[in-house]
Amino acid sequence: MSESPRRNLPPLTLHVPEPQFRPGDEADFVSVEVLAAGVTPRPDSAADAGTMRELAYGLVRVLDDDAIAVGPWDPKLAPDVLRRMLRSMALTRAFDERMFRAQRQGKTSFYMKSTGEEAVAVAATFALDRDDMCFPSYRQQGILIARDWPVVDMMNQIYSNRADRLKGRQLPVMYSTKQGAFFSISGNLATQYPQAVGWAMASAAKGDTRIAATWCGEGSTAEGDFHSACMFATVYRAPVIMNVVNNQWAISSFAGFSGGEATTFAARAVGYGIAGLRVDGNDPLAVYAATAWAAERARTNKGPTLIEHFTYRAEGHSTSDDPSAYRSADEATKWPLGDPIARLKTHLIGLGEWDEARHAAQDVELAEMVKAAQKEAEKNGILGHGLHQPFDTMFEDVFEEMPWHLVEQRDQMRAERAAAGI
Amino acid sequence: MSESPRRNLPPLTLHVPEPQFRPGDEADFVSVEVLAAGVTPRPDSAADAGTMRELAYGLVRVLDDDAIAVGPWDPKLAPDVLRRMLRSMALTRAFDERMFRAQRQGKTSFYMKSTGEEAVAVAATFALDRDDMCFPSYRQQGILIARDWPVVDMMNQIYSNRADRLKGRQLPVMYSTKQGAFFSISGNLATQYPQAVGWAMASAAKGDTRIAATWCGEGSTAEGDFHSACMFATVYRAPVIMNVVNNQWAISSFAGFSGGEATTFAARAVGYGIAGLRVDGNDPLAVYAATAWAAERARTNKGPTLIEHFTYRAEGHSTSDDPSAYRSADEATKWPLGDPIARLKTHLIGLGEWDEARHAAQDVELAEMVKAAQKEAEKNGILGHGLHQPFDTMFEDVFEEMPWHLVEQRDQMRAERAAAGI
Amino acid sequence: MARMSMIEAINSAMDVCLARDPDVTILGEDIGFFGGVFRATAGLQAKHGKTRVFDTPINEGGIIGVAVGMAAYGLRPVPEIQFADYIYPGLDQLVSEAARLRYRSAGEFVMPITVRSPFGGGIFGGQTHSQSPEAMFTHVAGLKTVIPSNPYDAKGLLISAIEDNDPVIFFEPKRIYNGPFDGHYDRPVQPWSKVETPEVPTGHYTVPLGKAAIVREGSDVTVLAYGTMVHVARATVEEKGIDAEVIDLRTLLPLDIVTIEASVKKTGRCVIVHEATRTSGFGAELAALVQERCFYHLEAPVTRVTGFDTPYPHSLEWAYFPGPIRIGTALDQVLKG
Amino acid sequence: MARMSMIEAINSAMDVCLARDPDVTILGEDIGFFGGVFRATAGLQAKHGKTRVFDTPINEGGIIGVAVGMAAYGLRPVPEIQFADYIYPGLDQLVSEAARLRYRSAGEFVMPITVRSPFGGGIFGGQTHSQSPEAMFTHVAGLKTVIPSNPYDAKGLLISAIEDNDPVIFFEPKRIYNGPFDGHYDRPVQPWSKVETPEVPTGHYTVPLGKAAIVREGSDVTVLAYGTMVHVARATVEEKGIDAEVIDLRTLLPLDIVTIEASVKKTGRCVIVHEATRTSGFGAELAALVQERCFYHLEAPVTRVTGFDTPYPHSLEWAYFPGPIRIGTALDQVLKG
Ligand SMILES: Cc1ncc(C[n+]2csc(CCOP(=O)(O)OP(=O)(O)O)c2C)c(N)n1
Ligand SMILES: Cc1ncc(C[n+]2csc(CCOP(=O)(O)OP(=O)(O)O)c2C)c(N)n1
Ligand SMILES: [Mg+2]
Ligand SMILES: [Mg+2]
Repeated sequence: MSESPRRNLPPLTLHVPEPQFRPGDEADFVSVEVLAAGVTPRPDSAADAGTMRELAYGLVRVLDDDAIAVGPWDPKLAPDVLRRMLRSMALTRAFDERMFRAQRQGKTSFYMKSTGEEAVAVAATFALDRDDMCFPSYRQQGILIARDWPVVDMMNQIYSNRADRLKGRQLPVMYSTKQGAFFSISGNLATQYPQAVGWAMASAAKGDTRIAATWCGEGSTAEGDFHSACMFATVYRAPVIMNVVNNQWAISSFAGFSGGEATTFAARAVGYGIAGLRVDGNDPLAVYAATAWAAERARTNKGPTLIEHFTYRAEGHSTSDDPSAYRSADEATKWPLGDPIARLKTHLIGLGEWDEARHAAQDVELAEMVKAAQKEAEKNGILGHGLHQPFDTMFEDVFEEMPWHLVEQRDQMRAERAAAGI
Repeated sequence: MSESPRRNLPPLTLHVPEPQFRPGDEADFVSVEVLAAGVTPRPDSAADAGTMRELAYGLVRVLDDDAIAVGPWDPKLAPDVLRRMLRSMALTRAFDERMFRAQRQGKTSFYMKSTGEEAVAVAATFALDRDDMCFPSYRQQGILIARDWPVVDMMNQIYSNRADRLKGRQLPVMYSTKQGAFFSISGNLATQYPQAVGWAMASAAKGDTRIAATWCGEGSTAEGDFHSACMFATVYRAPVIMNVVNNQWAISSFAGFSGGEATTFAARAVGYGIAGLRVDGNDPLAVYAATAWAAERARTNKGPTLIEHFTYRAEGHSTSDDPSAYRSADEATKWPLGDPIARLKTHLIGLGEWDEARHAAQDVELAEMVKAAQKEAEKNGILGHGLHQPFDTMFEDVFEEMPWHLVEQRDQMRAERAAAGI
Repeated sequence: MARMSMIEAINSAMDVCLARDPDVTILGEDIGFFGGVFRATAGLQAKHGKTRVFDTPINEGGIIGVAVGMAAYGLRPVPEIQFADYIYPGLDQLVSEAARLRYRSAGEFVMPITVRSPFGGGIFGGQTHSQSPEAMFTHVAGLKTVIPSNPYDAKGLLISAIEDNDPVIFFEPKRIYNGPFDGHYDRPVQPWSKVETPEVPTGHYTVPLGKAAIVREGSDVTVLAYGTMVHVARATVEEKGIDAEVIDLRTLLPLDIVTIEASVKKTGRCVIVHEATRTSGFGAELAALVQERCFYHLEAPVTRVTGFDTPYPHSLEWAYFPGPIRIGTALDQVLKG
Repeated sequence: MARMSMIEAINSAMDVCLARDPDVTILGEDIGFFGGVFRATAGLQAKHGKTRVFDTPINEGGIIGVAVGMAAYGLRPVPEIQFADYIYPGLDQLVSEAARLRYRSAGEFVMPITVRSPFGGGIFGGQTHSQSPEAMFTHVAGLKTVIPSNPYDAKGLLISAIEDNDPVIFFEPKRIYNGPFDGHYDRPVQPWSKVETPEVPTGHYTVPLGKAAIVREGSDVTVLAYGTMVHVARATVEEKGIDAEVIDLRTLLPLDIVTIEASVKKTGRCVIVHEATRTSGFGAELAALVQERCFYHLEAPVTRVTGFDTPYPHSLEWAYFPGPIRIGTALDQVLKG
């Protein structure tokens, strides 16, 4: 080893990332490099991951600044499909608004909006088959809505009421439906990632044709489970789409705390020899096209794809959060990639397939529909007001058969409640 | 979503990696692409990681096929340093031979050789300062030897005898010495990785000039801790060198099970925006040069470097392993990158600074030295033959102060042994 | 001296330690600029600087892992795990590394790490914001487990934990961050400032680890509790007019066995209360110890009142929670026994 | 019928399950071509194919995590964790996911996963090849914990575990893979083929989960043990000529409380033996339960003989191990009490 005395070097310093803007600052995203729509190339979906590393540093965009579809990634969807997509995104937003308010009114304990990120869930779902299995995080309610899952059922879950299929056991928004090919959402970040890979491995091992898709936030990519998923996905070439929703914030921590200062999140794929795409997450056509490309890849045994959706969390993290305490108030409005609903709307209008009046009417219709659903759901009860599941259900489903100690505990609870007259 | 019926696609298949050769096969590494010495460029150590991603797919080599130093990475070391390096590597090998035999003779429970990989530990240590903190795996005994740590002390640990500084508590080869700037080796793979990053972060936070270095096997890069380390290293630009010793095997699993089929291990660095080097691990000059470059980078606040050392585990995983059960017997001899000791020896001879006779004499001298040290160590006892640490030591160092329950348990043990007359 | 909430007291403990010892370093998710999702670290980054109080990636294994490395360097890290429910990914670094390094290195590498984490239920947090995993940690040799029940203790114990040269897991009962809780979820909550508790010194002081507190003397039955359940248990015995001795364990490991033993030998009866699931909860260890050491004094079986052996159910939280009815029933039974 | 070692019996169980159920899938580090570091899966890949028996990356969290996904698909995965000491990185997926999914999804997603892992000491394996972490798992609602003590049970219990529709952690006492162990480490070891134990059917059969076995009837004291310690305890009582009833728990959760209760009520005394560290070990739960349910029958405190509360010490293994002297002393004491 070098036996020279310690060289005359400057002292080391610890770099602690700092976001560009804090409360009071005027946000200005000039430093965010936004590649033009249409410039990022589209390789064949069968190409080797090693031949397309640059995609991780590109930005797949279809809608240009005038919301016109351009370039090789244009999925050329029929207007009818586009309108359905628009409707699903708008419904997602209306639903979010209503449920957020319900929480504020004390009707439930918790809610999480996906405002500004609707395309990431909705457009991706449109590019998947109905029975492809989704392993989402808590911010992809758009998947269920795109699959026409009844919003009343979602609300019952949010209210933990007596019609909640999950028996009031889960925190609001932690949906689960096997029939909807939508895996039980976990409170523990990123656990769904290796699960999705395992599901995809099973599908492959069985010679099935269904693939898996999973989502997590950019902050969650820091978890060990993210790495586990990438490892198993690359080793077994699992037919899975791994979506990283880079909405710039993880509660109060900006993306720099999950490695965003050093490179893109799509670049993670490069590290594992996985195909990686970086996509304008506020461009529904780009999200659709990237997902369809990755799905094709997966279905033809070409293995996994990691997609970074570059987007922005326009609202607070959850009803427990107050973003004005840590970020500039005008970031959302200054976000250079716009709003996914507005962009698709403009696109459809540009195609002559939509207009402002229809859009306004749809907004009203959706708001009414959500309101009606809410009324319906509230008939089944709201949280903490008595119309919950029977107490005995607490002891069910821990195991397939209830072991003696749970039987005893249940009986004890019954006896105690009876004795107390409640 | 697409409502088309399931398209007429071929069934999915699960890819399960398979190594090229199995017992009985004749190994032939033509498929291993070996870049020529000198061709991989050497960027400035201050350059941005994003400008040198291609290095992860190159191969830093200094010694060419004739063991002549060529190219930009030649560290141009003085012959004296080269001789010391050679000696440390040869001593490591002699030590391994002797201790392996001691285990076979029943003098201890376990041993792990580093045969064929001596450069990865020894040459790297030569490029670090004596007080740079090392967080090794179990296969870098070469670090201690390069730092002239007494081999008797290492043997005392291997024998768990009464002179073992670690009080017989650790499995053989799990060395630890604060004075030697060598962190306690863990049985749990890759745990040392985030620890090294944390140490480096602390050094940086304190304005120190010492850096950290850590090592793990290619198999261990699959662990979540590897990801944790890379995450924290990139976010805080920690002054740390992360060495991945790609010796092709993880017990019976070839590198394909840790992602080696899809890309290089150096590429992992690219995923995090970290500088990544891929190095001929059997070329001591290349290992030295890469480490010196990474150390310079770390010391000048340019952050972490991940170095893949491309090498081969020439012997079994440990004394508990029989590699003939799962790999071709002649892989080691067919390994295209040769043996690090032989290559450095030839290089020195080529320089006119060494000769066969001196080498043979050194081998004899080192064997004698190790033998003498062994004799010395065995005076302090071997495992399971009585000369262990006093029984009471078992209860020490669990906490700084022994709590009542450990006092009681110790007293109980004393009383029971006394009553039993043992 | 000041009236502080528990969260303020915890904040103050870290503030004091940061000021006194340049090696104290705070890290965790959202704990820097923002000051933590429960505001436990509010203001500390602004006051002590970004290299001493900083946010981390969302990776609990990494948080503990780098803390181990920092401790090996010589720092005194105080990592926060945002919710105890999320500690499992960090368990290996805590159990296999931090807790063992003094032993492994025969004293050369010591681990003065204090892992803080809010735990427990009663806030409608659902399965993953309500758990009480403390028993697992008490099973790990080399780790201390500390749980305060009021602002004064919280600050004094946390300072002791940070100053301790061994790893400590410091679970904070989030239900009582802002005010104590008597178990009657349907009654209005009193903030700490409105209740009769010792004022909290603004400066440095310690409450020693390993010492329980007798929060209520009594002679008919001993109640062992910690965290939130100290208040629920105390309120219950008072409402029922039972002459119970209520002991707040404060430290689970090392346990204050002397205080427990003396009390049970005096009362001859023992009820243990915790929120965690029953089977292999810390109540099991307490019951085992009490019957081992007070066997000939016991007039009734040592009895446990705990969370049921199910995941934490969101909507049925108050049926699950070991509240006044369940504790009261157990007390009645033990007193009859 | 055949004389099998425990490792052969375990191998046979997986072989039988793979053959009977196309959804059974085995995965783990080094378990494929090589057949596992203890040979538990030898020959299974060659027989059942690479997509049903395969090696994995060294990532225990991933192994359990993908098993959860596979189970969600409909497979019946049997992951191996190479040593129980390495299970911590996989704990979150086991505790927060596998164990909770039936509950979380109200029965829609079920997790028929059997995690196999060699555990326990007595092989000079040092700190990280000797641990007995079973207590932690028994604290987790939704998880079953099974530990066999002989080849017949190992196969029958493992088949039951694999066929069970809930997650099971199946700890294999590696000290007795090849032969039983009476605790006298200085005596030669008998292979299973040389000892009197029930022959193992080569085909399918089950030993039910949740049922203990009385391996020796007796009337003076009940000894509760599992895994290796069943043999050590039995040899000890026999050498000492104590009329003890020795119960092999076989399943820790759900526990066979009926058998335990009946025995202790008969003998009036109870000694619990396990290798794991004492504090909050499973012995604590057993002691708590026994005194809760048999209080008025007990003549002496329920007593635990366990590993000491230290990490597992390499060279002092036999002083640490709860061997015949320590068990004998405890028995003498309890019989006096
Ligand atoms: C294992 C774990 N650690 C911490 C948390 C607390 N937590 C909940 S959401 C969140 C931020 C996640 O951010 P990101 O992944 O970017 O997703 P986003 O909320 O932006 O959609 C944190 C830290 C958790 N739920 N699970
Ligand atoms: C967490 C953990 N999992 C599994 C093991 C068992 N194990 C010990 S060494 C080893 C292989 C490691 O291979 P690699 O990282 O390539 O290092 P090498 O032995 O080749 O130097 C395994 C699986 C362990 N020690 N720790
Ligand atoms: Mg985010
Ligand atoms: Mg290797």
